Amino acid sequence: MHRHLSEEDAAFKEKIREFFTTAIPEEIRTKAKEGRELTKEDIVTSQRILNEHGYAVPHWPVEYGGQDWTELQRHIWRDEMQAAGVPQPLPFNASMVGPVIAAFGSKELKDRFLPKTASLDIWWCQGFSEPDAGSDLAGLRTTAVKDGEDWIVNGQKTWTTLGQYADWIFALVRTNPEAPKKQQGISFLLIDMTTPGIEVRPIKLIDGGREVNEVFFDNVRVPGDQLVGEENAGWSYAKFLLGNERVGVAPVGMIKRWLAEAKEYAAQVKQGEGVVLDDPLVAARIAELEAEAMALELTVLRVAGNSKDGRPDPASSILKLRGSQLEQDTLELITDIAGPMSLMWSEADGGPVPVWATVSTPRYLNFRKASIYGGSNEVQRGIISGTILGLKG
Amino acid sequence: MHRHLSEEDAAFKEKIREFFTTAIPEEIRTKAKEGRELTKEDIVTSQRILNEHGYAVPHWPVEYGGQDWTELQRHIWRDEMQAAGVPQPLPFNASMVGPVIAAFGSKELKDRFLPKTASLDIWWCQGFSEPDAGSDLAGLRTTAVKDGEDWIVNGQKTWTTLGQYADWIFALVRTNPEAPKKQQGISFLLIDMTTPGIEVRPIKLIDGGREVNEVFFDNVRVPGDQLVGEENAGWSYAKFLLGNERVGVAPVGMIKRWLAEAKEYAAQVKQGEGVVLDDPLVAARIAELEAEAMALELTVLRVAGNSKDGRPDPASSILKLRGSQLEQDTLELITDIAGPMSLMWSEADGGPVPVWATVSTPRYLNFRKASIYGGSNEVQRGIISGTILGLKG
Amino acid sequence: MDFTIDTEQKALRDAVRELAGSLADNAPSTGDVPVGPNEHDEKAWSALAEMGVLGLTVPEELGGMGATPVELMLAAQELGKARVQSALPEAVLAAALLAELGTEEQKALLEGVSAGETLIVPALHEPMCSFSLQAHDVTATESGDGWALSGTKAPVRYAAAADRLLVTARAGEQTGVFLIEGAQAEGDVVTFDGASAQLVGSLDGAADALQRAVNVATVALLAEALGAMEGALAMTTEYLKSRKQFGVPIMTFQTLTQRAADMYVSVELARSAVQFAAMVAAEDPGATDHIRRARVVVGKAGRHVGQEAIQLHGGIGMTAEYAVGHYTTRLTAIEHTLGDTRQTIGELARTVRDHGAVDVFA
Amino acid sequence: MDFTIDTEQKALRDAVRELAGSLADNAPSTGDVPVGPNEHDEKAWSALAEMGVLGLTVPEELGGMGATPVELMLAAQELGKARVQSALPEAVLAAALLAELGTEEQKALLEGVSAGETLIVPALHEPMCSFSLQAHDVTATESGDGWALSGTKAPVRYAAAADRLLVTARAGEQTGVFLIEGAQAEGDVVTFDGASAQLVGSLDGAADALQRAVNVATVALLAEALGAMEGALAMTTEYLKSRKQFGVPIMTFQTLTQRAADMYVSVELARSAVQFAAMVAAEDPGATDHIRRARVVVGKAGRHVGQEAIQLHGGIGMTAEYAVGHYTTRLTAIEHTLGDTRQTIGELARTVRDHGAVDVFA
Repeated sequence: MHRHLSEEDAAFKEKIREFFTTAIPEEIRTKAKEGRELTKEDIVTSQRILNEHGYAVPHWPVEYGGQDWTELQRHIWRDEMQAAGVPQPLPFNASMVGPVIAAFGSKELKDRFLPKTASLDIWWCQGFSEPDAGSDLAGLRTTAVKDGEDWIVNGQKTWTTLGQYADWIFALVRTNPEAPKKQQGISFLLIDMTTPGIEVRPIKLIDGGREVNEVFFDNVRVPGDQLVGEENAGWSYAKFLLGNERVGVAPVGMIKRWLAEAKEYAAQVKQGEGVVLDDPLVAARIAELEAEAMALELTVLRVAGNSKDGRPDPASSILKLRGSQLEQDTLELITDIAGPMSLMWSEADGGPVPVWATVSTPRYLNFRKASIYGGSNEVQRGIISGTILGLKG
Repeated sequence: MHRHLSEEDAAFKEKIREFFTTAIPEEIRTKAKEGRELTKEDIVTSQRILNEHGYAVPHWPVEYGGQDWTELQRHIWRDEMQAAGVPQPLPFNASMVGPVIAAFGSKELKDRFLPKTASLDIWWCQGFSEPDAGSDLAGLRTTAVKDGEDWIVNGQKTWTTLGQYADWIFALVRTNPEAPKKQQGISFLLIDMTTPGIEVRPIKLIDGGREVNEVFFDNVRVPGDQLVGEENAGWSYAKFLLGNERVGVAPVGMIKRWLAEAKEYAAQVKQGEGVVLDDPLVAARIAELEAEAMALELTVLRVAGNSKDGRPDPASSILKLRGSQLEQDTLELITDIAGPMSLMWSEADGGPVPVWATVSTPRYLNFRKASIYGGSNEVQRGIISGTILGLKG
Repeated sequence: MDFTIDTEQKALRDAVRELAGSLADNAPSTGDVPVGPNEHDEKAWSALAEMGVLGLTVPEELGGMGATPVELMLAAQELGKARVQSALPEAVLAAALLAELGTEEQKALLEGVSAGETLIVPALHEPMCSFSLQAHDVTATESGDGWALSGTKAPVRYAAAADRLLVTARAGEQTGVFLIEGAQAEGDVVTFDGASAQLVGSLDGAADALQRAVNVATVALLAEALGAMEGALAMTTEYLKSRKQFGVPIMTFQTLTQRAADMYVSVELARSAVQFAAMVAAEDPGATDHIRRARVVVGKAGRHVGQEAIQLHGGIGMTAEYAVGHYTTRLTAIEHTLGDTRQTIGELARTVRDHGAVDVFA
Repeated sequence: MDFTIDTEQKALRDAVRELAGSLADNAPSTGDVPVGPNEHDEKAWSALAEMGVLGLTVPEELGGMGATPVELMLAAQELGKARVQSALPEAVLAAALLAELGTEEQKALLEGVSAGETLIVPALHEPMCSFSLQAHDVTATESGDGWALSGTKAPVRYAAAADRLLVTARAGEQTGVFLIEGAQAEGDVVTFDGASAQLVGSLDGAADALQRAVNVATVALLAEALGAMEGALAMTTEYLKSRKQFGVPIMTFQTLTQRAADMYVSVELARSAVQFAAMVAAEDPGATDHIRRARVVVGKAGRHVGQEAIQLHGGIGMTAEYAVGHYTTRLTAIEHTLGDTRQTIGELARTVRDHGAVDVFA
């Protein structure tokens, strides 16, 4: 038990920080830091640069662009990336469908999809949730029926993040409605978004942004070789994916950056004879959040090290649960620091009110999703109480 | 809608404050304010004085010692009583069994018990909870079987507060085990604690105090004329009683006194060059609690006014829920103000560490009960979600 | 203390409720629904004027209804519940200032204000400054028989639609209130470069009058927040009853219903605080500490209820086409209008030594 | 960063676990169970000494084990989990001070300390003062070749059982650490009236050394708290599984199980913070800010877990005969020993400007 970084890891940290802060265009990183919406091009540009240097999908198998890093190195990579404001590699590609194809796909599927998934030549979106299957994901109703070698897909997916940019969708579909349990009879399909019969409808969120969509399938024909793994075994791949998601999403580096930014902001906004950061209540709130973020980061380091056989430790639910709470608390704090300026909503530059302040409220509102999407906090508590504590309802 | 006190009410407030701060021995009030344990004699002395002046049971029928007061006047009475550190009239007598006998008892029972209940010539204790019937009170198992005109009682009660002082106990007993619902078949009996077959065993609490007991009944013979109201109708009397309790227990006056005391303490304990009250975090915490206590007091005034037909507004669950939380928060604050002094546990006077500080931790621990006894906060939330919001599980 | 409302007040409340409902029904609720701070809506504003809502707290002799903050509260609560955002709190603040400090000529504007013909809003906030009644970087200098203003105010809600602004500006060590006509606004930003303005009242009297006007406007804000919380709670309980997951209504999940109960507790405590604030302001608009306590209670309740309303809805609560998130948006904005919970707690903290227990009757 | 423990550390942990279990088994658990702060227990103390726990962080050349705060943490956690209260944190603090500042003669005491033969505890707290490393009303004046102490220290935990005290006292503007033998204690109160004492180290070096010693003792306290939280959580989940109400195990009530999950989250975050604090102290006992952050995390977690453990148990959780409330008692005491959450947040708040993001590697 020791906390110092080995010389090797310290050098790794230096190298990677240097890379993130020089190789990725500053304009993109600044936009990300200010909390503005990134364009598709921003995200693609950034991921291509990362991928060219082997930094897009380090947790993948080495033969498909991964790195033989330790858990600690992966943490440093994530942490420095978030600290530098580098957009994360698109999670649907890097953390979701990629690892599933790598773990359960055939050699053909891997060769066909993984390179373009890493380079973001294919932009993936996720087709899991449905209007009546949210927390109860296994209650999904979108069907795929065999027609020769193909599948015919009908139904509706929702909450499909950035579906408007997507080239492909990975979807859970019901292939055996007769299965005795609803978790059985689900398969994992890869579907080209340009296939006839697919329609994408945007859902506007309360912050005004368009980041999620409904996706409708009307007799969509999907070639049989786009099934991942076994027929009717999709639920176990989905669980694998969701578990990875929990580990991947703990946004510690981002929370730390936000807190550092919050201090800069609070040191600029005037209050009385001084600035907001002089207010002991604000400084105390920051100190508390810093301590809590530290505990979260340490838990990431400790729990990630515990993962076994590629299956995430159920304790990773802590990361999702607490990570989303700290994100939300920090954005709430920034909105409070913005004070009356938070009443303006604008991404326009150059006015007397800085962008960080005029996006503070929509950003705060947007991140209310953090405790809902990707397995709500209630679901995470259920995993903890059921799987870890053995409390069965 | 207006907030000023009528001249009459203002005069009432003056009169009653004058009474509490002069007629009740200062020694008793000081002990109560310091959070020390009161003796039986202290409580009896105080209630006798109150009763002699018509101030012990103002919410009872006038013919049995009540007062024809408005809800507002009752609030002023409670508030000034708590502010002055006057021990509340024993709740088992004044708020529990008294109103039940007054509402549902025969003329004989009223004449026999109410005067001595008001004067505390009879000290009552409560026999409701059982080891396996806490939140699920209706699951109680203590039985009463008819034997001629008498009842024979067998079973066990628990959490009987101050049972060691009690002359009589009012108990819920199962008189019809065959009833189709467990809420049916329960009766409300009055039992002399000196009856053969009753044994009282103390339960020590984590603060070291003895305030609750187990009470065992072994073939205890209870005369038939000690049944309140109808046989097998005890559950509705119990609900009436528990509703009254919720209204009665909102300890607003006490919370306000504690907060005022907390400020005095914080202005005395040195920290750095100044005192603890100079710490903006402490002052802010006090300001917040004062605002929350104000909202609670206003809600007491508003909701008490809404009660209909003597049945408490279900909104009175707010008072129990929030009242206990604020009690606990305030005592937590006082323990924090005591700081290292809270590590000593003592009621001994005259040392260099004041009694308020050396009782702060046991008092804080003792009041963890506030959210458990008398219908836990989970039960109160259940009442709110079920009865008020119509959310049926 | 009496929390009951009389027949006339009930009639006002019912009338506003009906109006607010019809205004809400006219707003788009599918497709590209507007989000965030609203634009001034002339039609809705006229309808409110017609009902007398805009002149509620304006004295009768100045063309208003001569009612009290209690009536204002009843109206604002209904608007909040129906999600009708408007410049009402801002207009109330401006009217209170003019009625207290204005010359005869300035007071004469109030008739148009009550009638919805003249929109006057305050310009208090400055960029990179937390909320303050003192102006920071906007200055006023004497110029002829008037004053000249310089500096930037932002955000000034409804600036673009306003006929006149009441601007706080520094004159030496003091802050005065200035009436200005025809200021140029870019969105919510108003920049002055020697713009000519009238001083309203005196420099000496401005601070206290401003605090009183803020207190009355705060009653309107807190009441609107109360209405929003009521709406959010009602939608949430409705959703818990109707929505199914795992084959059963989600109200069978106790963790959700217990949290709905906590929301109810927050709403009811806020209700008491809001009604009290209105009664206090009706008696003495200068009773700042009580109003501040109410702001703290409502601010915390609004955050709790707004956040939980979305969480208990799940994803649907995040969408613009569904109303519940708009309540949360408005609650967040109200919390940052004319002060906020953080600053208010700090101000109350500075006065905790000045009293023993808080006395709601004094 | 490496959170794994080696074979030797595992052996130590297992040995302490076994010892702690047997000590706990010997304590009365029915009838008139003791509550609150414990008395010094000679037998338990000797057993801890025999296992080497008392000398864990004492350098080998001074008769100790020469281990690090990591080993101390492992031991203290087991004691906390088994509800074995002892003077370990106090003894560790005193030993660290003597080892760093003491003369050869003073250091020679440490052999007896490690052997459990000599009990030396710090006397830092003063009546009516919040926690501080500076003495307030206790003074030291030079007297011959020694010093004379005056004033009152309280509470001084284990004062009655101690052979010597290490007392902080004001000498002019500075605070020094003084070693005193045979002080008279009345319970936890020690009053000096010109008592003769030795200065430990110099007045100039006292402040920093004291902070370092407090930091190491804090690791022991926080680890004990972690053990207590683990114990409280384990008892609570066990209770939820076995206890029935309304005819079913109460773990069918989702509102309870979701709260148990939140307790688990608090415990695991606290675990990370405690292990980190131990690693940091092992590297640099002067890394005060990191230790303070750990204190804040553990303090808040302890309050949450301690309070919920009682609440989820209901009435039984309040009773002295049932163990869970004792965990809460001890967690409350730890939170107020050698500083508390409130003061620590205040101290951290004063340093937030000094760094950008917190760096756990630096």
